[in-house]
Amino acid sequence: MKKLINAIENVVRDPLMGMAAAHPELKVSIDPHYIVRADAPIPGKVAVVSGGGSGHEPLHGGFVGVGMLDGACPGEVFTSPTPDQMYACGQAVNSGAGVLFLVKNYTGDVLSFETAAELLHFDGVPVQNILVDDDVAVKDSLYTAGRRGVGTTVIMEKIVGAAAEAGYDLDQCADLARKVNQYGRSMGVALTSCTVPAAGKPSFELGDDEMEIGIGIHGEPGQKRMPVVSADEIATMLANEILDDPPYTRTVHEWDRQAGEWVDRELTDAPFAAGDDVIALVNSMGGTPLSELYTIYAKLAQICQDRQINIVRNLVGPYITSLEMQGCSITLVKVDDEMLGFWDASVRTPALRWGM
Amino acid sequence: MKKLINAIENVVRDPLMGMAAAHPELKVSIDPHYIVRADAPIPGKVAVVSGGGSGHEPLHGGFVGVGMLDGACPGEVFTSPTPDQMYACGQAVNSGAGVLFLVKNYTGDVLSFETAAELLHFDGVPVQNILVDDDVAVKDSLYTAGRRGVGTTVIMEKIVGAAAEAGYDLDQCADLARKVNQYGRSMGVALTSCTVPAAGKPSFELGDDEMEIGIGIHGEPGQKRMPVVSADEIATMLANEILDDPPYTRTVHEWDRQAGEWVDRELTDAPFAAGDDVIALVNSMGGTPLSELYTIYAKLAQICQDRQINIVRNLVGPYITSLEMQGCSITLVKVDDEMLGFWDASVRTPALRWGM
Amino acid sequence: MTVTKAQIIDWLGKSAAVLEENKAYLTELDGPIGDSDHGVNIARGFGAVAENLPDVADQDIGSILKMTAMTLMSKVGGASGMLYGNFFLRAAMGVNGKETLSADDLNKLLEVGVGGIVQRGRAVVGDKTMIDAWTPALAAFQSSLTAGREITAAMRACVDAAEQGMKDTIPLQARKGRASYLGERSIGHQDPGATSTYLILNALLEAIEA
Amino acid sequence: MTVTKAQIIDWLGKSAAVLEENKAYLTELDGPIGDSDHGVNIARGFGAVAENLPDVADQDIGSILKMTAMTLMSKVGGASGMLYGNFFLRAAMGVNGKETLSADDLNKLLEVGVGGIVQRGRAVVGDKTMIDAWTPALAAFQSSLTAGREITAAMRACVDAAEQGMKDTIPLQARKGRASYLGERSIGHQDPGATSTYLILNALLEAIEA
Ligand SMILES: Nc1ncnc2c1ncn2[C@@H]1O[C@H](COP(=O)(O)OP(=O)(O)O)[C@@H](O)[C@H]1O
Ligand SMILES: Nc1ncnc2c1ncn2[C@@H]1O[C@H](COP(=O)(O)OP(=O)(O)O)[C@@H](O)[C@H]1O
Ligand SMILES: [Mg+2]
Ligand SMILES: [Mg+2]
Ligand SMILES: [Mg+2]
Ligand SMILES: [Mg+2]
Repeated sequence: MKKLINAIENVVRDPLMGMAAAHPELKVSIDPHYIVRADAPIPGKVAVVSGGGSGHEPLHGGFVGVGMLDGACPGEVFTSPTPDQMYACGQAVNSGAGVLFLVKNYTGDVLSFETAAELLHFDGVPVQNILVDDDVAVKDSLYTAGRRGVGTTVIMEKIVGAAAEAGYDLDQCADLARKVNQYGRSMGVALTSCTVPAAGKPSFELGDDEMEIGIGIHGEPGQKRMPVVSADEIATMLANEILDDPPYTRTVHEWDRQAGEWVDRELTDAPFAAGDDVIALVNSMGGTPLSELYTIYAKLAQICQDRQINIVRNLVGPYITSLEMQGCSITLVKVDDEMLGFWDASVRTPALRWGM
Repeated sequence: MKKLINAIENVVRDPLMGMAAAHPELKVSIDPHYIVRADAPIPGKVAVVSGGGSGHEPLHGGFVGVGMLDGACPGEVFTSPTPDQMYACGQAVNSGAGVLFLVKNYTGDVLSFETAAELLHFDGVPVQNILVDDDVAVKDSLYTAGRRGVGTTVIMEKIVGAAAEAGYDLDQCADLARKVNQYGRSMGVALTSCTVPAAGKPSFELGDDEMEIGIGIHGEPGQKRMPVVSADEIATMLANEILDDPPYTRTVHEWDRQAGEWVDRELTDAPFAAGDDVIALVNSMGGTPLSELYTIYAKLAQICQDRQINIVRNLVGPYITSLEMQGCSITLVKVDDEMLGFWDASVRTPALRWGM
Repeated sequence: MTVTKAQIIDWLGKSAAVLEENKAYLTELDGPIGDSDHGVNIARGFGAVAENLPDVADQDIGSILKMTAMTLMSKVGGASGMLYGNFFLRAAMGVNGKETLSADDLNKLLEVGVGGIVQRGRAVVGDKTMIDAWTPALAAFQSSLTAGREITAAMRACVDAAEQGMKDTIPLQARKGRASYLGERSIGHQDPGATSTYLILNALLEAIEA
Repeated sequence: MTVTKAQIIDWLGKSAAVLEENKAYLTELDGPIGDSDHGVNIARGFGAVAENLPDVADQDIGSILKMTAMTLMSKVGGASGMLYGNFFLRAAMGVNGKETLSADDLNKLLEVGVGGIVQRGRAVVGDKTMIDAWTPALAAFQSSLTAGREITAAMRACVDAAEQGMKDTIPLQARKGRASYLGERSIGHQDPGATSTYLILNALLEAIEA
């Protein structure tokens, strides 16, 4: 294992110190770990907060800033953050307009954010948790923990962050976030494993000419293993899985602020259809160079064109990664005018910036 | 070798197709390979053009756009582009105000850009070549091909691109570019090798606990090999090499437009001094995750503070890479008000964007 | 026979020790069907618990367990951190204010604790999670008591059932947690959480027997 | 004796073939002291030259060499592409309009060609570049002619000197090109560009002897 790190116990802290030094517009808390906008809480504005295991940078800390997240809670590498972080972070950014937690659907994250929501609720903070579960590699929700939250997270943080900036209230932000999730689908592939510093060796072994299709973002094994094929074939496999994905139904737990309890809510995502406008994200798992992502994008653009799916915006680069893993993921999120307007709105974060 | 590629002979073309699909604001030529702003030539504006071997993405194609480059010429992977590309690209972007070639100091690039400059000159196009040679790993210029052009290239393209956008003429742009180069110093380290697709195997072999200090960006061996040490120690080594670098003198060849011939020019760079304002770039060689770069940045910021070097702007991420190589480089460029103003000016390119 | 506060403290210390010892093993179990962090997570958490123990040693058992819960929740991360955290949080409520535990108190501790895991994690037996160890372990403990056995004997039955439940996860296909994404590929591997559960229950037995 | 246009065409074809054959070898030489692309670069370039040859076969030798130069400049990339490109560009100027080459013509071709490499690359003998093959090769050719030898014999001397010059690069420390960055670590490796130069000159000899 060769990495630019110091002590293994500081692999989360040290980059946070770097973030603090590089970005005076952010405020970094070391105990517990969280990153917030230095100007938070912003009076009257809903605070949008996310978090998850570290190792997916720039997600989430790199997306804290004007027009996107108010706060981010990094856990240990590939390990969900803990409720005390989310609670402290939520307290730090709440202006009174409430806190929206955007939660990737991994058991640890879900349970921690649920606990944090309860804690904030008992303090009188209006709070809501919205799940991202967009990974079509997971086929059913009944016999699994449900689809994992992957690339759509980035799109959701941007769109909902802009809406909060524009004055949407907590319920409006939550509704929009739910819509982004229901409009988004992703799938990824790994060419190599990554190495969690504390483990010291690769999370899984792949043969010299093998790849893992349907990989998650924590080095957890994917859907199937097969020989490496061409970029065009890989792009086609991922794009077709996403575009041909049938309606997906699952039960999510959302917080009922009035009753102070969790309620089950059944949600079904409609498949993509010809004529849809989409935002396309071609994302690096960390170790794959940009040139290879553009190779994938070239094929994706062609497939979408053939199927009359209109890519109206795109993002190509490392946005939700798995340490130094080689591989990529494709995310397509259907957009309407409301979503597109918020996508185009100004944003200024370490990892995503335009208009300002 | 596992990569997201199709045929090896298309590893430069395929990503260009993706760039074309993803960025309608750019115009991509496939034969010969070059990328230009779709709105070029821009009347009255000096055209800033760079180029070099592919495999360093986003450099240079990702920096084409408003406020930065007018054109970029990608060669084969790690192989300089050819004069016919530069000639065609220069023709495509020249508005009459002339073409400025920003050239990384590698023999192939230098010779090709010199030939291209001659060709354009004979066509009546005002042209100038400015060298980037900022890699302090190379100690002398007398017994080597001189310092290689590395991280300062990114800073130069941004600053000179903004100046050209603001109406600087060809000589003013050239003077500014020369100043950026003389104010910039870089050094890098590799933890792993990368694999050039056509070669099919790693460019060099590094032991499981070895790193190569002073690596170039083409997988060419560096200054010395040593056991991997901590991020703090690596940051300290690189930062000290840069900050303690003595005055550096070399002879560059610049084009005399009146005489129509190359003239020798001796340039000496002054070392950094306490009180200097600098832009700091902590750059990934491609396969190193952002968290590790911020770990390096944390230490760099502390060293600079201790030495009264003021980091007034920073850039942390993969900007000038070596395919999937793991490692990083540090670049420090001293800035004055003129340079800082152009750094802060709006820019809109695939890989660097703010203010618009 | 009762369980003393010293034994509870001993239990938590022994858990920390045995989880540290088995850190690599548990992390390895989490490789093929997880993300290779269970041992690291849980050893970090119980290590912190052990460090905090002296500060609460003179408080009641409920407070000690609450400290354990809060420490696990803030130090472990991951699914198991929340679930073990919830176990100890509920358990603490179940034995609030006590300085020693009767058989019934220990039963309550385990029962409400396991209830906490189920309430948060919503797993059932057969899902290939720690619940496959907890549920039969609790049942064995309870039927032992019902059959008139002593705490120590009941705990021995409890640990045996936990061990069996742990082993029984091997042929199962996971339906909860990260392992569930593997579908059939999760078959043939022992669940790391069920394994740490067995180790923690065994530490309790050893503390009681000591 | 003269060198015919057919022999010149044969030279370029043979060069393409031998460089393709030695592609991996040349690329490997470029590993320890370069960037592992010399064989790939030069084989790509001469391959393109060979493809273009039929189109210019009925033109004069100068035009054929000019096509070679332009093709190498636009297909090879890297230092060697520009240097070999310059060799053939100058060489083309030196024998402009010719349909056959006398000994003096061939001498001119080589002399102005090598001058082109030096003018662009500014290397001197001892810098561990292709110039370490070209310069002694040219000198051997010229002194052979001066001594009254035939073209074929002079070319043999030329190739022998190129081979010796190529081998002599091994103990040198590079002072030009990518290898120079290695300082003392460049010692002990044969220069790839000097090696391809030897192969190209040997192809010329074979074409003349054929
Ligand atoms: N919903 C659940 N209910 C009960 N236990 C669960 C549940 N999900 C996961 N687990 C347990 O958690 C263990 C994994 O813990 P750990 O590796 O620390 O967390 P993570 O999966 O977040 O990396 C599994 O082996 C399983 O026993
Ligand atoms: N300045 C120079 N003058 C003459 N030959 C040179 C010079 N620089 C490099 N070379 C030759 O070029 C060869 C390398 O060619 P190649 O690998 O194709 O290009 P690059 O170094 O750009 O990758 C070297 O082996 C050397 O013989
Ligand atoms: Mg985990
Ligand atoms: Mg090269
Ligand atoms: Mg785990
Ligand atoms: Mg080379």
